[in-house]
Amino acid sequence: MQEPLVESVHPPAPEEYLRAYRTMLLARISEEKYASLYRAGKIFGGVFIGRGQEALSVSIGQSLRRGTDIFAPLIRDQAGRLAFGESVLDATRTYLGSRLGPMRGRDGNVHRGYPREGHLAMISHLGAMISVVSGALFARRMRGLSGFVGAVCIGDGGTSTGAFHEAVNQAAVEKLPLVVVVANNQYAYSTPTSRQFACDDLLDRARGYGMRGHALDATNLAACLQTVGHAIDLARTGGGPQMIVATLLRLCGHGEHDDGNYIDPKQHTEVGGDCLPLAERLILENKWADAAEIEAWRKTAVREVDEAVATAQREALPDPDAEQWQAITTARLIDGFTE
Amino acid sequence: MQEPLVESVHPPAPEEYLRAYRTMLLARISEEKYASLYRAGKIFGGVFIGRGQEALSVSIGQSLRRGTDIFAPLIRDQAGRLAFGESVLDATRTYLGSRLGPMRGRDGNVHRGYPREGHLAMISHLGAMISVVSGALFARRMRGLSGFVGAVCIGDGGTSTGAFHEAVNQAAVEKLPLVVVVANNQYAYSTPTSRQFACDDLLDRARGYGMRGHALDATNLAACLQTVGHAIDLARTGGGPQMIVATLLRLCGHGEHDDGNYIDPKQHTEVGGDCLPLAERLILENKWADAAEIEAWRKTAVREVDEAVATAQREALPDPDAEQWQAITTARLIDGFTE
Amino acid sequence: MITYLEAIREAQAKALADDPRVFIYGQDVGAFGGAFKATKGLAKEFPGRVLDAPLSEDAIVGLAIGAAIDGMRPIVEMQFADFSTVGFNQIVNHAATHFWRTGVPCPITVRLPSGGTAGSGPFHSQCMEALYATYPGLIVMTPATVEDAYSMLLEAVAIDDPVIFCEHKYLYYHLKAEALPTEAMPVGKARIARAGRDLTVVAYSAMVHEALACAEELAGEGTEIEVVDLRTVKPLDTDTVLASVARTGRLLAVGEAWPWGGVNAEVVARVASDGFALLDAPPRRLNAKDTPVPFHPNLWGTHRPTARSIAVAVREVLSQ
Amino acid sequence: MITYLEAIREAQAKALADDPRVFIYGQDVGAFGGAFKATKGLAKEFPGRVLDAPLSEDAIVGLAIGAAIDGMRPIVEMQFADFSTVGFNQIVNHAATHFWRTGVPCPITVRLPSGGTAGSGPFHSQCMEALYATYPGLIVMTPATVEDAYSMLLEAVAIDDPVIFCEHKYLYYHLKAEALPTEAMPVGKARIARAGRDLTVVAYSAMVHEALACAEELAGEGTEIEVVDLRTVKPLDTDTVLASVARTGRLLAVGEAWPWGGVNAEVVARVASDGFALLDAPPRRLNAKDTPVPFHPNLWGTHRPTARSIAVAVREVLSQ
Ligand SMILES: Cc1ncc(C[n+]2csc(CCOP(=O)(O)OP(=O)(O)O)c2C)c(N)n1
Ligand SMILES: Cc1ncc(C[n+]2csc(CCOP(=O)(O)OP(=O)(O)O)c2C)c(N)n1
Ligand SMILES: [Mg+2]
Ligand SMILES: [Mg+2]
Repeated sequence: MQEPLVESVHPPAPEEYLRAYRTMLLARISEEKYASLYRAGKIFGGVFIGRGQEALSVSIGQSLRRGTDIFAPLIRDQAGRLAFGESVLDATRTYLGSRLGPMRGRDGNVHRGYPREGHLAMISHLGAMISVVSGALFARRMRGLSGFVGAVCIGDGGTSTGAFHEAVNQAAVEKLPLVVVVANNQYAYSTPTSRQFACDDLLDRARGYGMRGHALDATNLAACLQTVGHAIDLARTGGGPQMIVATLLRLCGHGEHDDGNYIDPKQHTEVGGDCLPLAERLILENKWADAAEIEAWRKTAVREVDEAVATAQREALPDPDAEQWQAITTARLIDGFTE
Repeated sequence: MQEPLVESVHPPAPEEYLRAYRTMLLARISEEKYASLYRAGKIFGGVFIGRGQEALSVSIGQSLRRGTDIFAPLIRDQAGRLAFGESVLDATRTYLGSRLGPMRGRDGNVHRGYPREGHLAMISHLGAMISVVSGALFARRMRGLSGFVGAVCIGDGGTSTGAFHEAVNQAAVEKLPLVVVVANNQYAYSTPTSRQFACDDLLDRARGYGMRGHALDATNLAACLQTVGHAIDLARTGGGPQMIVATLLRLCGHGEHDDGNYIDPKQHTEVGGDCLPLAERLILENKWADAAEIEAWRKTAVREVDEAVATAQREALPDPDAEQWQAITTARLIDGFTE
Repeated sequence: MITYLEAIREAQAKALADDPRVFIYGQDVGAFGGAFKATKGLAKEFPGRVLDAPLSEDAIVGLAIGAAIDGMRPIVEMQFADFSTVGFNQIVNHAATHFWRTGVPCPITVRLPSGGTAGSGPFHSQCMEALYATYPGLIVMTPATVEDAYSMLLEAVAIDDPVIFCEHKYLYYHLKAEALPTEAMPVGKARIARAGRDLTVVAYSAMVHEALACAEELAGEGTEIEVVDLRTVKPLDTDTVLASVARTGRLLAVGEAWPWGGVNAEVVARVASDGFALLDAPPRRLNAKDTPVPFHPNLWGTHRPTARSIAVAVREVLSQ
Repeated sequence: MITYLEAIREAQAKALADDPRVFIYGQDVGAFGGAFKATKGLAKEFPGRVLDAPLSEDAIVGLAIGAAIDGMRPIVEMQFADFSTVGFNQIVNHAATHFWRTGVPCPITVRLPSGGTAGSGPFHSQCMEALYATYPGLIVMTPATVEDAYSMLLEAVAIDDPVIFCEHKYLYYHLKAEALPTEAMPVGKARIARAGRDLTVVAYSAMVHEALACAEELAGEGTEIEVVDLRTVKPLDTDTVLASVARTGRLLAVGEAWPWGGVNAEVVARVASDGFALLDAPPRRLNAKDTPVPFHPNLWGTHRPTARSIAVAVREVLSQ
């Protein structure tokens, strides 16, 4: 086990950065759309968005390899999901309840997933996904595969769950190629970190598990790409499980039903940078693109989202009569009880 | 939060040391008795003993104040229980199923407790007692009391439970006067620490919770009395929760049904000192007592245990016909279902 | 007018005001007032007695248990009933067994925002009353009215045993009463929510209202069903149920929970055992379907029983 | 001669030998061979496939779920069924819902050493089958014979759904058979453990043997009871139960679990609903008492049903 890593940030390759930026843009725009559809009463269930968390999230999805790796996103990971290969259409279908969406109306919104593609479908109970990612990694190792890695997202609140502790400790014991990404966005719903934990730095926990820890300013896309990429590389090449503790502020309510008026304004000056305009500034400064190009990307993203919404809205909704009301797959063992 | 404490051990006051030693002796002798009764088929349920763990355990019980403090012992805390004021007779009654024992035959052996006296009755699920002790402390603080403290025992295995993590973190957030005593006796049943955690030192966890940590060689009674006493004092005087990580070896099987043949012999040389003869040696070296006195104490302890066994064996056993088969106290709300 | 949710808030305010041993502990229950606002304003009104907890259900319940053993009357709010699985062990193995094992009571109240609403999906919709009722040592309340939500919560806090208080999220805003009750039916007794001669529907929580809506509809066709509101599922008031079946000769047990086991099986089994001769037709059950609770309202509306599906089941029992 | 426990070991050995996707994970299951020796020698025979886990039930089940989703066939051993409360959330909310939500099966087998033995007390004696059977998405097996312990465990590992395998600790050493079976009854079908004309006792797991002992005793008095062994409690083979009740006209459901709800309530409710006309007397249930499982054998012997208390209940039903 080594000391927490504090890396000096040197900008990543422009293509990588621009790809990440465009995904962030798509995430932001799509989530703003879902939020407005929610306000219009067009979405059932809650809408939880990742505003301000896109740089961190995209870095995870983009550093992973679909087909090889496992990704367990949470509620604020629209950007990571898209970067890992989800289509905006499938995401949108889930929000709009299309029968063609991956969850077929059975589960909704942020609970979507594609387990066969390594994109797990979160359950709500926080902390529960970590050991499940470990299980998939364990399976792959047992089958003799190598070069794979898993990444799992958790919030500052989620670190207080017993499930988090059991799973992180287990991953360390098993030396699995797991990257645990803690997004410390200062709040768990309305609860500030002062009521969530009492340590000076969540990163101190890494040592207590025998894992390498990485600190990260999640408002900075370059830092995110570099640190997340590095941690994933370490895990992939036999470095064992890694823990990233990323600092940022949730730039929205807990969900779209919540105005977040309890957020301490001081937080905005201290950790509240918005990663999206910050990333844009770096692009312009480095002249990797000009304002016109960025505006064109934004328009493309808006169009893609609008098309996805239009398509999903035309699709059939779940039909209770066509639904297979059976929770197991072994047909002969379905309980004969019928009411 | 401060650095883990590594104190230089200076011997405690002789009276304190001798009192602790005599309790250790009583614990050792009574548990040897239970073990032999178990082998003779006279005890139902498992017998789990604290051989080698008496110095640590007694230091907890002796540093606490019955009537003021809370104590949640575990399966290897015969010494701590006795030091906290339990009678050998009540302990023995529980093992022998006497109806006059504190659990009245409803629960057995190590599960005994006297919650009204601050001596909690453990449930088997490891980790579960920690937050419960916190609750009692919380209650006392809310009622405006002060100067109280709670101590809770947990093993190396128990640190892997989600309950441990949630509760330790919670105690830190609430700044409760709680002392968490981790007895790292190298095994959880047959499982060595290498399959239990991957950190260099469990003490590293203290910092991750924002607690003060104390390392301790639990084969050394003087060190135990000093460090445990100090941690309890700190908690009592507003220092917040404390974590002690004590190193020792389980000098017996997991229970008396188990010969512990999986224990790595190397452990015996490395951490396997037996606290009881070690304590005796210090007494003799310091001339706090001579061999004859110690032998007299031993005889007294043997007599006390034999008397307790004889008494408990004469007492009535639980009687199903006299038993109140009701799990709630509000009589009018007992479920009318009768079969 | 006061809603079911407001009644829960008011009961907690009264409990806090009347008894210094009461405190509330749970995620976001403090200044924020809780995910559903069931503790709105209470942190301010009762400083230091309404506390935000970390995201740690096991430790939340554990702390409440320790405080209760030490003489307090904690109320725990689970953010959703579904998350109580994570605090399950402390509830069923610690709180529930404590009095029997040690003779020392453990008076905690665990509030579970329960049951389905449109779009809530598999993890924010569950009905967990039967899970807890199975365990010796727990009282399980399932209030269906504003009055019961208020008076039963007060009683839950007052009694010396651990209580699982299943409050239904669908009723939070939908259900309104003129005023808070000043008197209350005793806890442990079921209530005839509507009298009728043709068939007894036994229900609890939100399903009482589906049954009442069904009764209204069927009354138009000349069928008079009697609706029994169980109020508590443990203890379960077999006498009132049997007395009703004695009048009607027919039984339909309706519950929002899954079909295997649960309250409905218990009700039917009791009536079959103790009221066999009273039955003029086979007793029947109507439950949710045997799948997780679906997210989409199109599916959800079919998954759980409704006035309409109750009516179908009633007609079937009447035809036998 | 082979014991029930050895059959469980042999089934796991066969599963490991036949299918490279199988592995075993749990506390002390490796070199030590498990608290009950159900995995004795397997770590050595199948290197790297029988692994000791940390004291972390939630993560143990979670890891198994992830591996199962990824194509493996994990077997999880809980050290005692009672500790599965700590892994409860992963079982009921993750494993049980996964196929329905995503279409991807989650074939884990969770072995629960269940039920009471003398001196085991409140936390090492529990019967948790009903808890799991309530949840959609789980299969719950409760083998009562050496043959079933073997063949049903093989089937549990083979099928694509999550299985809760309730093996009874009381049967571990007590129950012996000549040899392992080469053929097996299909899983999901109940078995007539003893034929009789006067009354049907429905039982499962250890209670099958109490019922058989009772049948033996009553046969001496000229009463012939039929004993149905459910084998799985979810699915529950209503047809076989109904066919038996059709022959005898009388039903007594016997279970070691607590009285509120559970398998017995489900059995009685099904028979009352679907076989009402077959019953010549009210159906009855016999369960453990409604308290935690007592530690002392004097109390335990009265807490759970026995051949003797079953006989009392049988006579009561026959007298009606
Ligand atoms: C075990 C559990 N308890 C409670 C909840 C309800 N809940 C949903 S999100 C949330 C706050 C999560 O905070 P955090 O982990 O910091 O993530 P963030 O929302 O900030 O991204 C809570 C309490 C839950 N999902 N799971
Ligand atoms: C939650 C839970 N899982 C499993 C067990 C079974 N069990 C009882 S003692 C034990 C080992 C405990 O090891 P440790 O915590 O190191 O304490 P020690 O026995 O060494 O004192 C286990 C696994 C339990 N009691 N609780
Ligand atoms: Mg957060
Ligand atoms: Mg240990």
